[in-house]
Amino acid sequence: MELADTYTSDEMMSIAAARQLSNNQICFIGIGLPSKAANLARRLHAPDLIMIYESGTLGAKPTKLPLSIGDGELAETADTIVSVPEIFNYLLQPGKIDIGFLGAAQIDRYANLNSTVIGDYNKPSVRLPGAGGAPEIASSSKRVIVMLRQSTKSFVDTLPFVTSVGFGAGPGDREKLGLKGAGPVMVITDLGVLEPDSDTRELVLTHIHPNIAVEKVIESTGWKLRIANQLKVTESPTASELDAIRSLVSAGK
Amino acid sequence: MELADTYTSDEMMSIAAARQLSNNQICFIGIGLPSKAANLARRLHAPDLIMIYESGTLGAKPTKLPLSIGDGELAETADTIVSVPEIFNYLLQPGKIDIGFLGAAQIDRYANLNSTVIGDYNKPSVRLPGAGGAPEIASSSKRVIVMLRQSTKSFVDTLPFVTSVGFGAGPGDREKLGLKGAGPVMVITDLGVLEPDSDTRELVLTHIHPNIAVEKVIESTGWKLRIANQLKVTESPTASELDAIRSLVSAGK
Amino acid sequence: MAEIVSLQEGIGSLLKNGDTVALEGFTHLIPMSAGHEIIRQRFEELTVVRLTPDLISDQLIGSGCVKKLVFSWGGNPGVGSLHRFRDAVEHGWPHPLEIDEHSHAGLTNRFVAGASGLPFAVMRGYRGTGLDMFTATVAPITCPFTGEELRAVAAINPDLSVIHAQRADRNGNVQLWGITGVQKEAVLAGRKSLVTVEEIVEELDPRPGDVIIPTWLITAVAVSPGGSRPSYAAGYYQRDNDFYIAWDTISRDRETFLSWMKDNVL
Amino acid sequence: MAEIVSLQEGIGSLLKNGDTVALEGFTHLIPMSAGHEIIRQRFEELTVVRLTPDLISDQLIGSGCVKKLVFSWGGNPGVGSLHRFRDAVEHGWPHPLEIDEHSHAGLTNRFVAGASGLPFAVMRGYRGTGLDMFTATVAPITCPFTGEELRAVAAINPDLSVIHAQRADRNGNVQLWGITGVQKEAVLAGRKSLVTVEEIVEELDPRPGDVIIPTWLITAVAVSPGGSRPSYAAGYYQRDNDFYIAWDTISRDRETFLSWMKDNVL
Repeated sequence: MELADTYTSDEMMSIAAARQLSNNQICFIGIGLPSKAANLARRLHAPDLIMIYESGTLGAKPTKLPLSIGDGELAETADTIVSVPEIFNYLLQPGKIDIGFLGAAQIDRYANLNSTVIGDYNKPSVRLPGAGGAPEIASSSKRVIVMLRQSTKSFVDTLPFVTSVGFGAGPGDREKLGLKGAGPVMVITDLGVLEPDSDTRELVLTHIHPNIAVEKVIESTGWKLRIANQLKVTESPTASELDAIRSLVSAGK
Repeated sequence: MELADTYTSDEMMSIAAARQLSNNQICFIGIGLPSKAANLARRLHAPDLIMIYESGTLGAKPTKLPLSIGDGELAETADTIVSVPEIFNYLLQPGKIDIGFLGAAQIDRYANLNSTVIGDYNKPSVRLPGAGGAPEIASSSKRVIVMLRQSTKSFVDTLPFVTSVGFGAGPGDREKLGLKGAGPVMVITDLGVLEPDSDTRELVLTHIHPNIAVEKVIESTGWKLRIANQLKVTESPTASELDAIRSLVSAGK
Repeated sequence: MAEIVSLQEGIGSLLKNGDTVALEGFTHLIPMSAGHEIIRQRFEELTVVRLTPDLISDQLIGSGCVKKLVFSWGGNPGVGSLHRFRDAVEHGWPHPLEIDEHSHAGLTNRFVAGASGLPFAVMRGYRGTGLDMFTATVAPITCPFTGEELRAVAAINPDLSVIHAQRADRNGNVQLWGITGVQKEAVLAGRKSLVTVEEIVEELDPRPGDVIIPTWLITAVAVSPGGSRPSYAAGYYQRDNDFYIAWDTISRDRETFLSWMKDNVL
Repeated sequence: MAEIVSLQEGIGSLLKNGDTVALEGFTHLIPMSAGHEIIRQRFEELTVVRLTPDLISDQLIGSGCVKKLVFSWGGNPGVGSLHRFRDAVEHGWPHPLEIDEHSHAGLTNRFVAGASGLPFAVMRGYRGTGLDMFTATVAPITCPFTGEELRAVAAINPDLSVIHAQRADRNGNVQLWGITGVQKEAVLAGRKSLVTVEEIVEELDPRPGDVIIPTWLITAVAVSPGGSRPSYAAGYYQRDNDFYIAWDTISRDRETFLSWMKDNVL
């Protein structure tokens, strides 16, 4: 068990996320952290996870981590490839996607996401890449899982820009905005797992990863973080989980 | 020239229509008379006529007359096949079609067409097949050519139902209705050819087929037919035209 | 994931009286055997949606299964009238038939809207035609950018969409090729879907021009060899044009029709 | 019918200063060589439309060709920032860059509307996001049947649409396969279109999953082998992921960028 005793917080995050996915789920995968976690799940317990990338590849089965959402191997291993209009209009918009799996630069307590700018929109201090598929993945997937590393820079009290709506300003907002999916059901970070409170929709820390202090999570959050009454500790990575993630990463080199 | 001396009025109609088509025109073909004329043109002077059928076959090159707009041979000989949404939304609607080639059960003096009902819509004496692709072929093709046999039953003063708009109630109506194409530029019958007057948009007899009396055309029209000042006589079918149409028809058996 | 079922089970479990059922297939791959199964199971009060109601719709109507027809061209292609359809509209036999009538472009866009999870689609069309006045599923809409008036058509989301395809694999992934019409949109728009196929194969080797519908978009798949006859299935059998011509005679008379149905379908 | 031209002629004759030009290709088949030709011919004041402005857009922006960028995701895929894009937005270098920013779904539907000859398309999206507030090409629209509020996105019809494809035949019919993105829609939406291809072949033998764009929908075709590098062309060459990573360093500094452009493009 030495392997399992030494792992990075990024590895823990990917493994915790991978565990949320299961066979035959239809999963719309953002590039970066989500793609890594989904491909990890496919190597572990969910070989029949159905991965959808916004490039139009349906059921891609890459053997290594793709650098972009349109890598050749995604196309070559897909069950079929559809056009980009079809991905968004025929698959995402009507709610055929079980899980939208997103990263972001910033998140607020209602799981709204920013991947557009830091600072003023018209004169940003940092211009980020922007929306891509995220706003509609967030609004139309049946459920959304978000992954991002936790810090006061990323977990902020007020977003400078809402790229993708989580729960808006709280209960009832998704319905008011006509957003069809249930929204973010889970935010997985390098420190723990947050889930929306069923009444207030505010994110609550429900799981903490092994060897992480609650204070560390609180300090890494830009708002007064609520902690679940029954805070659980994430199960440590198993040797086979760590094996799988390390061979996945090295195959991607 | 004996061949050319004996031909039917239907043969004359098909040949007159075929003469209107030329190579590299993109032609949206209705089934029946238009399909026959277009395939005749391909056998004669327009082998590179680009035939589009509403089934989605682009550039079909059938060797025999198709019975339906979706016959296997149309699919097998097409340059490519697209979906029905694509045919209507991406090719017809934006005006990529040069010539819309239509039949109908009835026509009025402004070249509006009926293929829906005879009698009252809710209690018709004859229920016809209906619109199919015709309304949008008539509205969105750059130009429209209509073919139908001339009689007081088909050339009527008032249509019981407007399935496809020609010139509506006269000048300016197409523009008012937002119809993008120029509308019907020619109506080819078994007796002659009618064209819209450039001012009034009313159909005027401009060509009469050989050996047809003007009185016969007038009697076969359900309104007071206007005759062009310079009425021309259609050129008689040539031997090769008749050869071509007869071999086309027999190949279709 | 699609379940592999018998045609009888598929129709029996997925359809109920009063449902809206789309039967799609544009000249090619018409789901005839599924239509026959609907008739054999004596479903009633159905709203049938089909761009080109042809022989199968004529049989469904003449057999009394259909309350309402949503369509855009109701004829026997290249032959003439659909006599059972005409008899229902003109004389109310076997009972009156409601219709909701569109152009191909309009009904196609109703399926596109349904497949897209939208309540409507926008198009150029209908303006100035009689169609515009006799259906409640078309309405004016104004472009918020240009002020141009266009037409909205209401989405259609059938309770059950039925298509026929060449093949499926054991997991229920479906492959069709040739003229594929609005079949993909019909399946996607359906609340449930049934695909009949010529055969189930080990692997769907890719074909030029093929459309793959993944199993996770389909409710059930049923094997039904020859399920499109007298329509055709490219790569399997040709269109039986002679039967289309013969249907004109069979269907013209009520008694001849009923006796043919009894001998050939029931 | 498409004319077969050189890349230089194609860009030179079809584009002019101030035009709106779409350069499409979703990760795969990005029209890099056409972008380089635009830079070499020193076009100015262009509005560049592209879902995923990546290296080619970075180069166009850094070279001063671009007045306005219409886009939905401006990054170096899997690597990080587009530094020339950021420098233009954050510091106005080499001059200020206007932006019209969308989601992929939104910009895709703007192409779909353009391709469909409609002034707008309807979608679920934008509501509740900041994007909704910072673009003039999105507007509320109400369903005339259900009363639901949705979003309309304005059609985009570029003066010139440029894509790269694997092959064309001598008549200018184009064939592409693999990930085909919104390329068909971009070509159809364009008032003019230029397709660069890896090669011209005698006959376009059908390929599974291929998209054929008939010559009569294209203005010009130019042969440009390797025209997508460092992006890829399925069946011809692979994506040069190392170069995408290297671009991060090359583009980070203005001088390094300019010197690389001088050595490699101009």
